[in-house]
Amino acid sequence: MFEFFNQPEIIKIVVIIGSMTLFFVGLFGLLTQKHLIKIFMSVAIMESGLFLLFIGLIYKQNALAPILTDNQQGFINMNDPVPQAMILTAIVIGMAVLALGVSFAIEYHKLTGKTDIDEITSLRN
Amino acid sequence: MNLKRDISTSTFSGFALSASLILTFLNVLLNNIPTNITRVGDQFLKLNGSEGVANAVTTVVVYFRGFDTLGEIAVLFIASLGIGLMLDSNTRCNLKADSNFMLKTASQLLFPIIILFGIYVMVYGHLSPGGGFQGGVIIASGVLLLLISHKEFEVPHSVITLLETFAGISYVLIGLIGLVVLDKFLGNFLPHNISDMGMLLSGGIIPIIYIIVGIKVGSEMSMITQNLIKRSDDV
Amino acid sequence: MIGFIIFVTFIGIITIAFSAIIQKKLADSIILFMGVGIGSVVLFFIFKAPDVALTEAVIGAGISSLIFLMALKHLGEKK
Amino acid sequence: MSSVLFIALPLLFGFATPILSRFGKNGVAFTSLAMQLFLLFLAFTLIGDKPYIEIISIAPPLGISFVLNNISLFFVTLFTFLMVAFSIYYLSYRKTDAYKNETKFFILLNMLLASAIGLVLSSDIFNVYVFFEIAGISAYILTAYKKTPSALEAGIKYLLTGSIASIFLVFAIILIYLNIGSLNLAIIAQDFETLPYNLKVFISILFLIGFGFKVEIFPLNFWVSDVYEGSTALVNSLFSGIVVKAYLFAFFHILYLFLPSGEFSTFLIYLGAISMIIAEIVALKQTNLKRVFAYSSLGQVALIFTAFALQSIDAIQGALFIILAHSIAKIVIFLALTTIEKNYKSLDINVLKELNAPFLRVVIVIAMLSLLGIPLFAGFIGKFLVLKAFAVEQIFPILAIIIIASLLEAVYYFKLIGFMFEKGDRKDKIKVDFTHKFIFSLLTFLILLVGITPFVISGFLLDSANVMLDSISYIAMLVKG
Repeated sequence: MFEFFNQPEIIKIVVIIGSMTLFFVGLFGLLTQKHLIKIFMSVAIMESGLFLLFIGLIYKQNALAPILTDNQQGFINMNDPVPQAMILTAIVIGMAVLALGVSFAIEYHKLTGKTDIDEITSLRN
Repeated sequence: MNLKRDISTSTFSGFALSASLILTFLNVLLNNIPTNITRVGDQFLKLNGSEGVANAVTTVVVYFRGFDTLGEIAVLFIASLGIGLMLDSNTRCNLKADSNFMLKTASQLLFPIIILFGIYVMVYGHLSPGGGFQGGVIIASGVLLLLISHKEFEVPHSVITLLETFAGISYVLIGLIGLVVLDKFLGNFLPHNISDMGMLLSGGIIPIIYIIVGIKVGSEMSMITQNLIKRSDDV
Repeated sequence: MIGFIIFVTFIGIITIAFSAIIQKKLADSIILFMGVGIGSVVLFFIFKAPDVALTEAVIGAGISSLIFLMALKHLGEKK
Repeated sequence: MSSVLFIALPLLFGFATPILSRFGKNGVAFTSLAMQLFLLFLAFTLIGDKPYIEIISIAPPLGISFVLNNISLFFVTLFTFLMVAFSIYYLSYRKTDAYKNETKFFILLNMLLASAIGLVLSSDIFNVYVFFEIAGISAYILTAYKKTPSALEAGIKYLLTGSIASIFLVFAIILIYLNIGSLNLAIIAQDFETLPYNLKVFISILFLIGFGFKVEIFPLNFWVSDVYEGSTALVNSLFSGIVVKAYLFAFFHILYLFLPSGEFSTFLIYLGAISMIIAEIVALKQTNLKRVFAYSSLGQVALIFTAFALQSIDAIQGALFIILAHSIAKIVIFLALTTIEKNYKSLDINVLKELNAPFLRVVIVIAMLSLLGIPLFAGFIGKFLVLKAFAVEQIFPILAIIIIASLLEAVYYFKLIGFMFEKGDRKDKIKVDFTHKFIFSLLTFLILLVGITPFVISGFLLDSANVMLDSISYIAMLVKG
């Protein structure tokens, strides 16, 4: 049974279905939840689903982490470093936007006492 | 509790909408599982040796895709500025409960260790996993520990401003020096021999830039945590 | 073996994420969200991406949860 | 050298501002203006007779490149000019009611400038995403800057839609990298044709959703009017003049490279036409001036979108004319609204009935006539060229929609003009100070200049349109490095 999961294709399918389900969980939260914290949390979960998809599909089972250690001869047989660099950037940017959004929400709550996304409608006419 | 209201139509329609979207996504993705094509990353790995940096991710982050990192720092800078603007108030008030003696002593003991670890992660970013972002955030978490345990503690604002300004300016200036010397922005104008690979002093400007990034990230994150924790109208 | 670990971790993350979303109490939901971050760290580590794993550990599981906790402190449980 | 300077200098200035502010508040304001003037000067020196091409790259062809050619030079000059005009206006505005924490305001302005220029210059898809985020974050904070409940509400809405947009954009980028293996626009453009059909459609739709929020296209533009109403009129001038235009250019620049033309562009043409007509219809019943001009902005942006989607030289040249005219007219209108709001404390539509400022009235009327596309004003030539292009391509439904939308636009503009010249009680006279008069006169002069003598710039715009449509030489140039 363990061998079945070790096949590269199966790993890829597991990664695709798993990360897309995580994305779906975030999307579901975004569509149904009302509290601002939950909304931001859903966005964060969607993002992490995407990151897992990317890193998981780049993963080669018998390749190494892209860092040269003492008993290696050169940069051969390694995982692709570019997605890792991109995801590193994307994680930091996502966190910055999240923190900014939370600070908006805190200030808005202080002024009006509302935290429900359905109540934030004073501008609509 | 009204079950009928809780599982409302909006929940159901949200579920149906996202499920159908995901089925489409899965359909497309599972039918087109990317095969092993040669990617830019493999070419980068070949080039990587010439910069003399053991951690290939660091080379990509700092050197090949250096403009992304500059942009990322700008994002953090603006976000920290915005959070400071939103949560700023002249009369800062502190957490209500005073922490006990044990917590205070323990955090005083731990704080230097965390800072040291952060600096280690930052300085060895070109040799081992880690680097400026991670080290900077670890330092900020040390500051967070002090902020929680010592209610009178406050991040020295002027020092932080000085640090982040210094880091930001020197990042752009190093890039411009590279432009002047080597005719490419963020060009590696310091000596970077392949034989030095694995040493602390290797890789030319790459570790220096990562340390600068670390200083910048550390100071921004410290300000963000302080602004989030200390507010005038604390509940 | 490694494939099975990936499979199980994915199932764990999805379960935790879903319960974080539908949880009524916000504090519980934030703690569960931290679990999503930790699960992602494990997966990133398995996928041979130690840099991303370290970043996710300090940011995804660490600072993000702190931000949510602070938001909870200011916004409060009840809407 | 210079194309990096356009991004590096505003960034450097933004990073250095906390130190500069130690030398007094005026110091930051004036150095910021001086820096922008220097950039404008630099841009003008590059506009010459022969096409200008410059590439700056790190480790070509793998790393990030910036391409400064005719079309990006046009946008860089436009953005820098608008920012200079804004800064001059603000320099006088701040004497009486400056924004709180002014240094932060200047940092945001310069970051916005840098990111808009970056979106235009960058030729790497992930780098485009990074600038997309910088522009977004600066815009969110500028929206919520005043910290009033409505400003914060607008900020929250903007931030949420923006982060959803960026998720879809990241998804598209991830799929592109997984299947093509590069982030360089040229290499992606070469290989994009070879992808399986459904994957191509999927990526295009993800991409359209990601950028669709930002270019304010129909199903995804529900947030725009709220954001315009919540933020101040001063900041709206930047949103309408700079931010949308940068996103529009980045979107179509990438689209031209990936999908030269075909059914997707037909779909985009109709999408643009639908959003144009809806925006103009909704604008008719608005009662807040900021909302009226938000919807008018949506209509104009949709017109530009439709014209760009046609992918013909005439349409692109027309779209560039409309971009020029619309940016200048909108910055005039929103700055004038700022002056009105400062004096009368209201921006209800009825405030125009009591407006007592002959100079401002003339300026607003000229800007509105230009937006409408009346001959002898800057908007005319653009609309004419776009209509001509659609007539040549024989897509008559779109032709009809554009004309109907213009008529609807005329209805509410003439309603506003009627309000302005109605006889009745007038409030106190607004005193427009010299700097504001200067900047308004300069901008309206430009509108008239472009309107009466379009040939001073049409050659340059035609070259730009050619460069923008010619994806083959762009790809060749980038691959060569």
